[in-house]
Amino acid sequence: MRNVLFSAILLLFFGGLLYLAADLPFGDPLRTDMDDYFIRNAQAQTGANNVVTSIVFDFRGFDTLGEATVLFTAVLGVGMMFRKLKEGEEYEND
Amino acid sequence: MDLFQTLQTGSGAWNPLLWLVALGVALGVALAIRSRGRKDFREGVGRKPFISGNEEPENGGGHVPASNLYWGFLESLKSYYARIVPLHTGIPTDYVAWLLGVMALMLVVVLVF
Amino acid sequence: MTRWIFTALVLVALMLLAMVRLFKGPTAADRVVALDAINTLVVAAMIVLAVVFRQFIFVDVAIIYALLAFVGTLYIAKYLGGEL
Amino acid sequence: MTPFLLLQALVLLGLIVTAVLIISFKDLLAAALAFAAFSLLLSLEFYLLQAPDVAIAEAGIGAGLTTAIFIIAIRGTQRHEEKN
Amino acid sequence: MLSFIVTALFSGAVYLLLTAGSGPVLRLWSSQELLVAVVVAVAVGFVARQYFASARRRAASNPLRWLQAVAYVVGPFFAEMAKANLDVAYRVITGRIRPGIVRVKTGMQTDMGTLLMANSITLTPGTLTVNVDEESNDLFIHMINVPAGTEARETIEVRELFALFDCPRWVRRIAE
Amino acid sequence: MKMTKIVRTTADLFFPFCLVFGLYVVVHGHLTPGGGFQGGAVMATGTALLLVARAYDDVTGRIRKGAMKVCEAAGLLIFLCAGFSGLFAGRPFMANWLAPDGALFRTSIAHGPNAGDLNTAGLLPLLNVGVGIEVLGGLTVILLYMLSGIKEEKKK
Amino acid sequence: MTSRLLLALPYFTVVVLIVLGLAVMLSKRNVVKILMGLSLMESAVNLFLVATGYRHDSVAPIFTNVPAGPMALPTVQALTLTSIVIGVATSAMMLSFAMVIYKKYGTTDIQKIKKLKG
Amino acid sequence: MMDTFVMRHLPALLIAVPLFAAFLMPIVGGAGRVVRNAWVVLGALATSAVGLALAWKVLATGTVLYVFGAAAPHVPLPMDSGGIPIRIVFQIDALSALMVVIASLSSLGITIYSLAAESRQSGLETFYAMLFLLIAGVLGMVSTGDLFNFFVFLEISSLAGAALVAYRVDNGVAVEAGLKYALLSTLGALAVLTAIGILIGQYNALNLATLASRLQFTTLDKLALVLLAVPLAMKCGAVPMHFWTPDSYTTAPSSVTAFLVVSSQASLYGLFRILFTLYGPLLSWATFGWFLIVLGVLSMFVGVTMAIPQKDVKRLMAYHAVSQTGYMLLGVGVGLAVLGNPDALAKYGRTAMAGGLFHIINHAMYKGLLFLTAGAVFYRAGTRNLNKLGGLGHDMPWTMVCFMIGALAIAGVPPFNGFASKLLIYESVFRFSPFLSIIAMIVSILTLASFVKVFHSMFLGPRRAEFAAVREVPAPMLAGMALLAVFVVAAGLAPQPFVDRLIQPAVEALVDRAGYIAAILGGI
Amino acid sequence: MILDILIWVALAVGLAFNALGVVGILRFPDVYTRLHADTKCTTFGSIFTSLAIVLYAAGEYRQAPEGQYLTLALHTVLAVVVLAFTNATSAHAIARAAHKRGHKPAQAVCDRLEESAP
Repeated sequence: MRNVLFSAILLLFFGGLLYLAADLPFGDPLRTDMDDYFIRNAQAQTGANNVVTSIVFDFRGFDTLGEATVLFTAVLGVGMMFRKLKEGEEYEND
Repeated sequence: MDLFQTLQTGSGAWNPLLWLVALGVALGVALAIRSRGRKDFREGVGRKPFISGNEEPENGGGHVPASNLYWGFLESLKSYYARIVPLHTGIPTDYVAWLLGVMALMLVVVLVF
Repeated sequence: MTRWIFTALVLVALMLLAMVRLFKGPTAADRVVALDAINTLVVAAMIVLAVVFRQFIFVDVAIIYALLAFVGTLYIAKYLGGEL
Repeated sequence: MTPFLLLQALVLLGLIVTAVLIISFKDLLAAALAFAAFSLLLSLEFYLLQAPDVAIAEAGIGAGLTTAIFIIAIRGTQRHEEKN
Repeated sequence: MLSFIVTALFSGAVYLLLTAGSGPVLRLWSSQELLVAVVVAVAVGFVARQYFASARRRAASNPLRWLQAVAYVVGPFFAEMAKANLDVAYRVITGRIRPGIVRVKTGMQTDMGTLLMANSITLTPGTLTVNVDEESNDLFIHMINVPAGTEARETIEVRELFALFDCPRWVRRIAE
Repeated sequence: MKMTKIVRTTADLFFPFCLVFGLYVVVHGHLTPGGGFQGGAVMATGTALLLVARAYDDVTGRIRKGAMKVCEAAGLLIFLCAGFSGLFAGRPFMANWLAPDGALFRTSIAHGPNAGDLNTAGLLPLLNVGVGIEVLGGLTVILLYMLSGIKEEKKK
Repeated sequence: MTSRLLLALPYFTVVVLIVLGLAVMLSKRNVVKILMGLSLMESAVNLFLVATGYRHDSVAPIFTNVPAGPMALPTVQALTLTSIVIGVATSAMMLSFAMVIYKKYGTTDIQKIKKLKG
Repeated sequence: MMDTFVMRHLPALLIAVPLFAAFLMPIVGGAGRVVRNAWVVLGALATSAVGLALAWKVLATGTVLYVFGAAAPHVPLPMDSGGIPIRIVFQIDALSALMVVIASLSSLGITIYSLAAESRQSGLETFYAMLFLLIAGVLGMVSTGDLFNFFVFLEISSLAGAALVAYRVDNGVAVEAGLKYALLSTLGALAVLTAIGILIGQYNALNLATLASRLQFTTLDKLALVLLAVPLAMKCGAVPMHFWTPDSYTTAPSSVTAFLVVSSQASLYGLFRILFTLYGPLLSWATFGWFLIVLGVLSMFVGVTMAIPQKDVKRLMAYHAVSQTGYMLLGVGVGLAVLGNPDALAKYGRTAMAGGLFHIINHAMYKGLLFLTAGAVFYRAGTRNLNKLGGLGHDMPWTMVCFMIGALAIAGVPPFNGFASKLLIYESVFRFSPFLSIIAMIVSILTLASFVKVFHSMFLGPRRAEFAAVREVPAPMLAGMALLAVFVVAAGLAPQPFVDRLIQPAVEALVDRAGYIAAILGGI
Repeated sequence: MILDILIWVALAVGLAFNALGVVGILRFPDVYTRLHADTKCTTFGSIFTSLAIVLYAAGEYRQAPEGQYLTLALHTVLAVVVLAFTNATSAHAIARAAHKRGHKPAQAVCDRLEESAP
């Protein structure tokens, strides 16, 4: 029963996403206006040869701050897991 | 009195101020009733509290534990609970399966309608 | 140009062939050997492809690859040797 | 079918094969190895799709460090999967 | 201090190697690259000095020896490697192998020498370093084709592994 | 437990190489493929190399968690302060105010291929360095903590 | 449909990888394995993002010494960079969770990690 | 000068201030307890001040735009771009302002509370850094106008939330809950990322307004809609995807739980944003209106019925959180269902949405308050098991008062704020479908019943020997609770000003899709 | 012209050795012998393919002395050096791990390490 249900879900996803794969043109994007702007102007506006870097750090620099924050969060989380617990720092969790 | 405006709900209204007034009136009535009680009552003089004719148990023994509250309610909805509680298996795989299941269902619904 | 892309093709095909060892095993050490071979082949393929694309700076990717795959292999070897 | 598309098809085939290997291995260490190979091929695929930045990131973070982290996690838990 | 200088030199050299072809200075570098190279060299030299050039491998820290190392790699080593590969190729095709693990006396004194020797051995004639004795720097090597009679000997000399050149002598000159 | 002499020596030799290469990738982030993250990851691989070649206890004396955490926080603060600096130049947060006419990193370059001109791209190199330091610290701390986790278990 | 799929091989691979990842998440019991499945899906989505930005016969969006030509779309590559770092952060954290759980519970079987239920 | 400078850059400061507080925390943490606590209070105060000031500015002057890294912060379209926003834009309209107010108030309360409540644990600088990161994530989620930026902040808040849930490592239960939370949120975030990929692959834009103006509702867009909406519904804890909610709410430290409620509501905000603003009139109203309604009704009913038999007080409250989320979904769902019908929209649709949105802020406050009181009880009594508790009212009177306020508010008893929003929902939903309204009322009654149980089990009864050492909780905890309690009472006694000033603009912002687009792209 | 032929030869040799290495991995009986094939043949093969590229870069540089060809050659050489070094070391690490794990060399005529191990 369970397995049948799971298989059905997977099949549905497969079908739906396959539709996606067939519907979205590969190698020939439908619209490119924003990226064309970047390619045209990135070098002049930011002075970076690497358009990707100019996007990562300039045009979408705020995302990168968020991304760095995510890494920081993960580091804190891992540190939290393996921290040394104080004596008697125990709780009843029932 | 900008603060205590009437809350308009489209078809009805509710004014907290009016409600406060009503509450005050009710409180007054209650106090009036209370003032008619016996003035000579003193706590712990001669009388002991009792529960259905028995002595009061020590150390909160008379306190009804939470699990025993609403026993009747739970009993009457037993068949419902027998279905719904086992769904909360606590297994992450099931959680994921529910999420994916709802997603798949919505996919069908959205594509059909 | 064709010779480079042909070289890359052969290298990728060899990579797939090496994957057979990754699949067959039988021990984990054998799989690591296969992984190591795939690493080397990928690095070679990347260097060749840099010429195909005429983006010579892409060779950096290959150098980084060689460095980092080495670390991964060392971790696996350390675990396999029971020393981690 | 240009040679380039053929190249890409081979890499993608390798991706799928390694993904299947990840799933089918009961030995988690072998699965981690297959994961390393997967990351490797993915990096190559990014390279082919003209995304060298992403390829470097995938090579560095995906293949090197993720493998290390997985190995440490396997060391911290257990090596073999439960039987179903 | 010496270790810092050596590390910084190495780092600067690598950085300059990486950025060669970027500008007009000597037709190789731009001036900014040179500036950054100095900064990188100082920074890396400061961070990595105790690893790269620890007191125990002071001998290998001589830049002149690095040139010798290059000569070694291009010359004798490459020839040995080519021969090794032909040998292994032959065995791949025919499947004629006679493997075994033997103990090899290297006579190396330093870590660096042991490393170079071990890597040379791994990449050359049908041999593969499996383990190393931490005290005596003896190597245990896996040979794909143990010569007849060798398996009875307790240890063998490292010189016997190389057919064309005297690689151990090169290594000793570079690293010891 | 530490690995053999050969691996240890290789790790020692490759550690500065990883750092140099990482710095190369970081510094050239705006010119060639790469950037702060990739370079930081390469540098972190250098420390991962040291970690794998030696025993955990040998390394902790030299690569300290605290120092690496400070490294990480410092990288993030560089990033954040660089973001804030735009505010004081009369531009919004995260503005690349150095790019067209700042005092540093200001060489304007023409549209098309340019090589080896590090003195460009305004704030970008600074941000790259900040992120590089952060990623170096962050990934190293993750590895250190996870290794400490399995070490603790071994003791039991 | 078939011919378009043949041209859009990366997308097809993405679909297969995502479904494989979902299958791992639904059918496997080992936590580390499940996290591998999650990472697999993450990689698949990254590939999808990059593939949406590819143009035929394009060059990488970097002005190095290349012949002129159409450039691959850079935005998605920037997004993918972000997503890769997020992915490694997430998996590192969840793997450390799994390690702690193993230390406390003595199991990595996800069907036995269910002290919280009901 | 400084004043206008700060006011101009409020949206940036909204994120930068908590991030700054978090990033410095590992360094400040080494300087001793007092310094750290002072830094925490300073950070929380500054964050709240910035948030409230921003909300005030939005409500006074209309939508605030902030373009990161542009020439000027208020111009989203560069001259030469041909009318496309290329940078990340923070677009804070009245709806976002509502969420910002919630997050600011709640964060201030819980931070002060946690100063005392968590003082016995180790790793506190990590804890506070995480808390600030969670706050920053939530604030970013509700104020961004960029889809990918939304995803990034979603990840920040999920990761910080998961780590905080697992904060009490000691016997592993918390880590289990954290793992579940992280697993589900990562999967959800992946779905969101896939949807972003689909959208950018078709329209090559990431800005919400631009995407909304370009959307054509192809089959792919429908797929993207599902991939966006369902994970966000999961993140806000709608039945049948609510299973993570009780687990993580139970095991997290109480102050964190109180903020996790707000974090869920930020996901709710995201869901509304996607449905109303991004897709808007392209949707089949009825389908998605009923999607929300069904989720809402299921959440209400299943949540409350699951809550009644619980023994763990925080788990019980967590199920109530699920149940209360149902009200919001119901209210806004009714609004969405009639969005295409101007007549019905004017008659009751807006009221229903107002009720739903008002319930968001009310719920954040009283549920936060309740979790804080539960934490206070746990802090002193050392157990959350309702069967073991009892008689605490003698020794913890102020906690009891706060609990009573919260309990009455959640049950919808006048004159507390829960009643006001529930009244709006009942009345308007009744005109949509009386059946739904009746269910809502039944759920409300069951809520009251279950809180009577909690009140009886925790506070009533004679003093118990095992709780002889119990005293009133320290002042910072009381202050944190009082802050929320005051809001609960105030919003209950004077609901109409809140509705007029805060909620109605938010409803307008929700409905006014063209206005949202025009704010970025100019009148189209 | 001669350069062209040299490039062809180098490529052919490189591919041949790579292929031999992979075949060796598939054919040999145990870990150690497979490692022989892996480290020697694939490294040698990669060195030759890279040599072809260096030759190519040299040829182009003679025609048009641009910095990019220098970069290509130097980076390729560096990649190969790194590759050779790391391959040797990782082969050693794998062999040692396999031996510590107790894999006996197949068909071995002698095993001194087994005898000397404590």
